[in-house]
Amino acid sequence: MSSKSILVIVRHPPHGSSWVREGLEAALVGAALGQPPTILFSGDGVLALLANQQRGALGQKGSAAMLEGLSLYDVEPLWYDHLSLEARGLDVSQLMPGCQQACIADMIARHDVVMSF
Amino acid sequence: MSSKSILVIVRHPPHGSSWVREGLEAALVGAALGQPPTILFSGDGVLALLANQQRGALGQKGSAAMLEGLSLYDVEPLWYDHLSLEARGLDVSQLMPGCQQACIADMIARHDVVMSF
Amino acid sequence: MSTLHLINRSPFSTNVLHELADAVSEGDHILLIEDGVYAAFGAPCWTLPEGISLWALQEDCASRGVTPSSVTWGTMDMAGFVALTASTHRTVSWF
Amino acid sequence: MSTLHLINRSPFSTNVLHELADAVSEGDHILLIEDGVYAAFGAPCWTLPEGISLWALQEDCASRGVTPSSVTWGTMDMAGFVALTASTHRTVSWF
Amino acid sequence: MAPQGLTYALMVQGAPYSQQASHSALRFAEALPAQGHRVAAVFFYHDGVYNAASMMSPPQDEPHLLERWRALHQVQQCELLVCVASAIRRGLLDESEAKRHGHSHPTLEAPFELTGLGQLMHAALHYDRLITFAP
Amino acid sequence: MAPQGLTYALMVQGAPYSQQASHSALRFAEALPAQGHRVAAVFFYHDGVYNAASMMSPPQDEPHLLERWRALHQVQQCELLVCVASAIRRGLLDESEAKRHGHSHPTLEAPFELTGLGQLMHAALHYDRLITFAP
Repeated sequence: MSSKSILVIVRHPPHGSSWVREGLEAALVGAALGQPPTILFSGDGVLALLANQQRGALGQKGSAAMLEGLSLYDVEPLWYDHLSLEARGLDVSQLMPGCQQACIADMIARHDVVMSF
Repeated sequence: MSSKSILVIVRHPPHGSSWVREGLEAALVGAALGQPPTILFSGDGVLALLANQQRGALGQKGSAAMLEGLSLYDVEPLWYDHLSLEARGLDVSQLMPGCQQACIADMIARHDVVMSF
Repeated sequence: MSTLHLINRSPFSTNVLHELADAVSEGDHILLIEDGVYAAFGAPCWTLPEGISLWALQEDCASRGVTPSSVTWGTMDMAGFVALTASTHRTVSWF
Repeated sequence: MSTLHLINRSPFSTNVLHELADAVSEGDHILLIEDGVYAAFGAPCWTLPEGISLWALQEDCASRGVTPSSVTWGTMDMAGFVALTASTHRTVSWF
Repeated sequence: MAPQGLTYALMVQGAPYSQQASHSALRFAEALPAQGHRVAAVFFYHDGVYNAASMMSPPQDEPHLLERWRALHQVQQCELLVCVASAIRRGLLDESEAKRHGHSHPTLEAPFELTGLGQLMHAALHYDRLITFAP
Repeated sequence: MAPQGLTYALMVQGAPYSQQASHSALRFAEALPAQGHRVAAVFFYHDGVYNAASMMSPPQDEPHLLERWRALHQVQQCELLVCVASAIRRGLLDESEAKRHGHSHPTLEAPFELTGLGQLMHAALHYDRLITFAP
């Protein structure tokens, strides 16, 4: 049972909704329990990986600080779907450190459980 | 003041969210106050006009019955954006009675206040 | 070890079907539910790899007045939805 | 008698910009806010009629790490947003 | 030049904390007086009604949206109008609705007030501008 | 043939009444026993936590979602788990959280229980299937 692998897919952009933070929180708790999930940014989720993000107006937290903390909990690397990045006219040099490219179809096929955010 | 004209634009599909019903309720109340708004279905909102809709599972209400009642309150016709209908591969014969085509840009320009749902 | 993909968003106002096309593998199933069933109605052009089974949830089609074009999309009742989640290895929700 | 159009959804996951293109009139303003500012970043191809002014809300760009390509999109602070709602006749929100 | 001294109505349709709509609406409303305008009424509709939940208890390092709405009411004397039909089905009841449904305590309190859609239509007709903030 | 006797965990992220997610999750869960399966846990996250609002009072001719969740709990003995961090910021407090925040009455009651994300991860690992219903 506890040997199941979990994939957390983040498909929403940061700031506009709380999905990115919620997906990352779930991943962090999994790691704290000794079951670090794989985390994949796909679709608009890759926008969460952009460098140079800040807090929002009214002090609204983004997800950038959480992302930097993930490696402390063995949730690394930050996988991104490379087609999603290309479709947004971005390349990896615009992302924060620690990002690595992946293919979403392979990622899904290699995990037992998938959680989407 | 009270001579302002109101346009209610419905842009979401029915059933999946409550937006269509909420937009129609606002329009009905406006009519009951003697200020019937114009109502325009655009984007996925045109899907609310499809004939042969039913209640959803668990008895969830759709918007079809409300739409049939609008003419009793002088909210008529049911305007639809014709480009939105075409983009969905539909034609007016598939819609409920009482629908008439419009152009959304003209509709917006002709009203003082626009409410979106 | 196949995957069931659940789509609940309209194909006309979102790009979820295009994203999905890169995420499926041979043997996967796609089930349209909620506003996703409008895709059964004539989705904007999108291409899928071979060997994917396409389904639409009957009760969500019925409430919306959608009749799937039977050539492409099969319909499935709630029991079929349950059976699909049991016979596939994992379920991915696209929203 | 011009209109201010507010866009708060990502141009990559929704088709809202295409819908908007049919809804604007000459002299209208479009202001990107919230996740809408990603359009300033290189939106998927879309065409607008002539005579439309394009803006992105500065604070939503900054929090997201988005630098608008100044050729197309001007940036505007919250005071500018308020001024736009006052100088146009009506505001339409697209979501 | 933009006209001065306008009255604004806002319609808020987004739930607090899950969507940015409440933040954007507050930011916008708070910026009105600097240009001589004011927000006269905020109408909460759809999931926006959750902005009025009186027991909202965010962590200390995040904005307290309920407090911000209260402050806005104090500074600009705006009405905070909550669609009664949307609120009651979601469990947001003022004192009299709570009693009517057999509960001893309200979940929505002043300066928020439960009201009908007539107030939204009135606001749209009566004030100079209507701006919608949605999820 | 599909395997028999599976245990399911559901994650519900959609708010009641504004989105169909709760309806779909309930319909799905209620259909499990006919094929020998059962839902073992429902985890409410994001705006899904609003499904647990104890004062929810829908009109008589609409489904009462809270009652449906309670009935599901009774029939299938499933846990109804509500993300505590998501709930408290939105004003959904059980008796002990209500006290801790200085309120006299809870807005969330059994069989719903406030719990951490550890329970979600546990459910994902421990039960046979995880199905997400979102807005």
